[in-house]
Amino acid sequence: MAEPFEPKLTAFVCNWCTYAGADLTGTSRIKYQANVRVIRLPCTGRIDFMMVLKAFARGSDGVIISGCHPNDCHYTSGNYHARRRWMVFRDLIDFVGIDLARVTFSWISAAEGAKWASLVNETTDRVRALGPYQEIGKLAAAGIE
Amino acid sequence: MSRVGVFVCHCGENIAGTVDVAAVAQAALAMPGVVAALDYKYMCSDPGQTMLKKLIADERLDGVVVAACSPRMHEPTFRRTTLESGLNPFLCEMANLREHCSWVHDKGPATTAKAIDLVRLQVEKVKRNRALAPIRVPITKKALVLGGGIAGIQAALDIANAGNPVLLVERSPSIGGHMSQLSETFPTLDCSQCILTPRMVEVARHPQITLLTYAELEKLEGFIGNFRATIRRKARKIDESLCNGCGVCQQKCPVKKIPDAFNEGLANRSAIYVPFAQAVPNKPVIDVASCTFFKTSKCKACEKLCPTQAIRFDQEDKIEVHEVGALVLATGYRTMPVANFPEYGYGQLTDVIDGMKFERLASASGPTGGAIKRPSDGKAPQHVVFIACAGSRDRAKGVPYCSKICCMYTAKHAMLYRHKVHGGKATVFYMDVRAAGKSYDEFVRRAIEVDGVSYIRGRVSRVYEEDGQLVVKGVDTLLGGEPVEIRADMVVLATAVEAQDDAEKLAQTLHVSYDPYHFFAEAHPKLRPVETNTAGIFLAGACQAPRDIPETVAQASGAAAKVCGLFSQPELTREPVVAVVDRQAPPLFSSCTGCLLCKDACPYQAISEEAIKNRAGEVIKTVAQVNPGLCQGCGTCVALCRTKAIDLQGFSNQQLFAELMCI
Amino acid sequence: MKVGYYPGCSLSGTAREFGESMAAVARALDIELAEIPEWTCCGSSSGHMTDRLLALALPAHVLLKAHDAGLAQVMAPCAACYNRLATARHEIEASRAAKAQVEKVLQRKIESLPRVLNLLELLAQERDHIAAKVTRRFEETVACYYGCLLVRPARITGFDRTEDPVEMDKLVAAVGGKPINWSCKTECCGASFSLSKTSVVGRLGAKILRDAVARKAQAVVVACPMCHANLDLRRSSINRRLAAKTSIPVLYITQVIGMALGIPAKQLGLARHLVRVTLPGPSAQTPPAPRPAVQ
Amino acid sequence: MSTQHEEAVGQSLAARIEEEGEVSVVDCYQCGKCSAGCPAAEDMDVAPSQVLRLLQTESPKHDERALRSMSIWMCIGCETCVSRCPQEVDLPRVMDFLRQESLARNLAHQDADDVVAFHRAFMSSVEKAGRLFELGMIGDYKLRTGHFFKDLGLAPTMFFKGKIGLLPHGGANQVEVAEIFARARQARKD
Repeated sequence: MAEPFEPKLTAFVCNWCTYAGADLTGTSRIKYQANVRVIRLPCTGRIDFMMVLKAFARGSDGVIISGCHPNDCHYTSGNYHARRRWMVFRDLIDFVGIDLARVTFSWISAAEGAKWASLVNETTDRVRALGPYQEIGKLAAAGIE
Repeated sequence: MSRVGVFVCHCGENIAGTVDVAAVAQAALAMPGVVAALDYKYMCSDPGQTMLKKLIADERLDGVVVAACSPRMHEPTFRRTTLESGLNPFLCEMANLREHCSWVHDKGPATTAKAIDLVRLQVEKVKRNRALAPIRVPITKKALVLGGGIAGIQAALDIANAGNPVLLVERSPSIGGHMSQLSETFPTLDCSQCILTPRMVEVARHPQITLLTYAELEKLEGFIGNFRATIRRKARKIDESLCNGCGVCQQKCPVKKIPDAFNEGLANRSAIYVPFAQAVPNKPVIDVASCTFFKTSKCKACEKLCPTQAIRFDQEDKIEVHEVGALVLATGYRTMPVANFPEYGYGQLTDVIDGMKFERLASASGPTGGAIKRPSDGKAPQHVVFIACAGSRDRAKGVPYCSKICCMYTAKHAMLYRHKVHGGKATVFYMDVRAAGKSYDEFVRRAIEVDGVSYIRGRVSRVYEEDGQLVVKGVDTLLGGEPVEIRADMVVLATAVEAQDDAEKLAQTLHVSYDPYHFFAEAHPKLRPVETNTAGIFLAGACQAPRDIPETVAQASGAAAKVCGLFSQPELTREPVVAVVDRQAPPLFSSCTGCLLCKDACPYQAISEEAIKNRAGEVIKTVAQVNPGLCQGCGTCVALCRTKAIDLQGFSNQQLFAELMCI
Repeated sequence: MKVGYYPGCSLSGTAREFGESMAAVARALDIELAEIPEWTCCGSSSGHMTDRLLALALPAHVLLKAHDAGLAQVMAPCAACYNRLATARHEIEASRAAKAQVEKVLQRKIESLPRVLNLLELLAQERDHIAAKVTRRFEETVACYYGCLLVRPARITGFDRTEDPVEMDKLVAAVGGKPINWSCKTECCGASFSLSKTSVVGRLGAKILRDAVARKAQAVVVACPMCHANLDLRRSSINRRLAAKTSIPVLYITQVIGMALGIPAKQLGLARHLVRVTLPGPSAQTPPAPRPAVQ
Repeated sequence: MSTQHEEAVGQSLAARIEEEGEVSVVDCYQCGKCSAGCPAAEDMDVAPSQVLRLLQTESPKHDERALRSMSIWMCIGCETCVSRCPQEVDLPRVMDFLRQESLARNLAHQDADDVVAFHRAFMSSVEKAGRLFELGMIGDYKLRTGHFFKDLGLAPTMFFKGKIGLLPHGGANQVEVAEIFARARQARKD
């Protein structure tokens, strides 16, 4: 019996905007797919992108990174650091053979509950279409693990 | 081997309704390091917390995971309980089974599975938590209130009356805000200025209140209890200490044809002016843009005639820095410009006005002395049409939300018009009458039953001019959508309430969150309505959402109470979520290589160099050092650090990677 | 300057003078109107009122012919044609389903469709050029009437201000005219009801002309054959509903510009109107009198 | 009639408009702004906003009332309603749908004969000639409606003003157009 593939998503979100936004999704009872596991951080600036690779290494099929909109960072500039590092990091994950479509980088404010739901749904559907992520071997080659 | 206890909350049906809580507790027991797990109806209830304490003691737990609602909701609660049971509060973590799981997914195995995962993540994290001591910081017991409308006035007075110094900052030349422009107030029809003016005077007189009008906040640094506010005091071009408000300058100023903002352009003012008679402070300002002297460097009439030589043409803006412990945002609202309504012919049609203009027409202190005269020819309009929901509940061209106050003020306007123009006809086009409030609906009924205002349910499609009259093309949806065409002398639009133009910019300066319409966001929609997500910054009035006067005043007092509560503590304890630099025994001393990338990345200048010296006092090594008083715990430095020598307490690499390992 | 040209059916019939003046003015401004080879009908109102599929397919067919002829943009002087072409283009680009259906009916793939311009958009680009070429100022007080299909719905036309457009007023002003500020710029004239519900056309037309006359306009200026037909051809049914009958002429914007550029009335088809074109100002004696030829 | 309608039985018009027309009538909150601004409202038996209301109930009875209404034929398609609608409900699109459905189910209001005749005459003229042949179309219209003498006064003037050509336009590729019509008919069947 072949079970339909259900992707595993890991979300790295900041405590002030996106985590709060996701809370609002709950308070507003907006439904979304249950595939995502949230890692709460103080700020997207805290994201060490090795964590993203680790997430894939540990069997995530997709990753969501989301924090405050530009200028809205609770810590003034954390999200800018995150964005800058993401720009560099994109190329790396591309290099290690992770389809960029598996990673979503987004801004969601504390007031955008509905946006969180649609972000999770879109990413889940996209990754489900891409199928399970299996190229961990390539990661190993890239010296992770 | 750690001894973690897991406590699964049903939250009544909120969690248990969709998640198999028993199964979650079962699964938790099987997780390495978990020695006890239970589920209970309400963990936050008294019995629930007693259970928690008891288990911590009985099982000698060294870690606690409460699987319940969002940590943003109850983390403080459960950490307090943990503390009361003698365990370090920072050994307690929460798994968010409600907002992030039961409320957003349907009942079923997938949802329960997710719940179990969420618990596992926290278990793995908490096993690596360290006992931390909260950071103690002093509080500057002085409040900054931003905005001098009724909200700011109320908040300032309440805080000051509790014995705390207050800095009240207003950007216009006088306090009073929109309320000082209003004629009479619903539902009691008492005169707005009669009830407001005494409060304004009280503010000016209050020994604890420093009033800074014609001033704006430029920058805010620091954190709760320890803010540093940079304020620009715009040059009034007069010496306030000398001016006695005699008003000669206004009378003698040759430039008199400047549209008066206070009167919504229905009257003119001079270039040197006091915005209105009851202004506080009663000191003029020179409007540099229109003053003859600043254009041609001639005139100086005011300077020549000022009995106290208070005029200072060369006065410059002053920048002041103030230390404050808390902020109250009371920056108010604006109404949607009527130019946004081409279908209501604005721009061309001078007799299509908005509610604020009508307030000035109806106000005894207004340009017409309270007589309703239409702008175009000063005649008393014989038929006035009031259009509710102009821009409100209009997601296409306006704002999707309900502006809340329009139904009431429109009823008031129609009523006042009927009182003032005998035999005049008042017609109100409305979609729904929303009059939820103490004796509000009675008020609307009175307008209809006693004052004979005719209410038509339907939206107006167009207002245009024909043969010198305004034609209002409306509809009566209660007559099956029958078109209604009214020839009116004046049309009043109840334009939508919006956030101030610069609300977003201000929010960004203060790092408070705001909604898509730029209203400032409260920390919790129900339970923390006057707090923002940024500790130490509170909200009052229409800068948070459309509000009427009673609500605004109540909210302002609420914010004031929060500030007083904060100031009543001897000192603040802050969460020890701060960065620490690794230190170890010689010869290494620290894994920090002193590249100090972190120093530049830190938004709070909390990182500095530290020279490690030997006994001889020679510098052996330079490493980074964090000032826990300044560090806010964003963790940017940690992510940057190449040697992982700097780490964030509470969100350490160990903890986070542990979470990831069990994904 | 060269632009794809879709005259549409009525410009060689009821609105012949629109076509003639269009051509004359284009010649005077050296705008090359590249007529779409083998162009066919856009379906007009009848198309979208009775058959969704044809309402998309017929305009698409036209646009594809333009595309094949290598035309990047197409100008349709008739407001109705313009609206149909623009709408079809918009819907085909917006909805995959619609695109698929149309491709099935036309039996060909649609990569890209040329951009659709209305007459005013084109002339607006040339305004300064026009002003420079004026030989006899058109010193009339006129009511610029835009009707529905040039401006609505904004999301598709994206042209000018939906409720209070000004492009035509600017053009009239550019040739010396005095456009009045009035209330019926975009009120509907009854459009395709000209034949089938003449009473409606009469009522709506009366409202429009009444306001124009009341505000001392000497002529109504239009950019749409349907508007013209309803206000000119249907004048009798309009006058039946007016207390004071009016003989205010209805001019095409191209005729107004043409007069100002000194193009002979014959070439502008001024004599083809049912309501005789008589204008108090200097620039109009009809029937045609000798005029300096266009250089 | 085409199978599509048998299977459509049971499915409300609202639902089909959502599918085919990509307009959702539930968005309408009945403010009436469309009825207020509609130039044809006073010639309608059911106000535009009421037409939407009928559809919102999703009851076959009300659906039929909408399809039998004269209003859908009095709609000029001037787009005033949608351009002012606070909820951006594309009412003209809904009207197009209702007209086509009304014809397909033979429910068109009898007073709509003229309008229907006009549209049919117009389209068949286009189908034959590739372009509109006005004289032919008018003649056809008169045959369909029997208004032989209406506008007769106008005809000669128009002829002498050169506004009516006696022959269809050349230049169009009639065959292609005829094929398009045929395939569209086919597409509607399956």
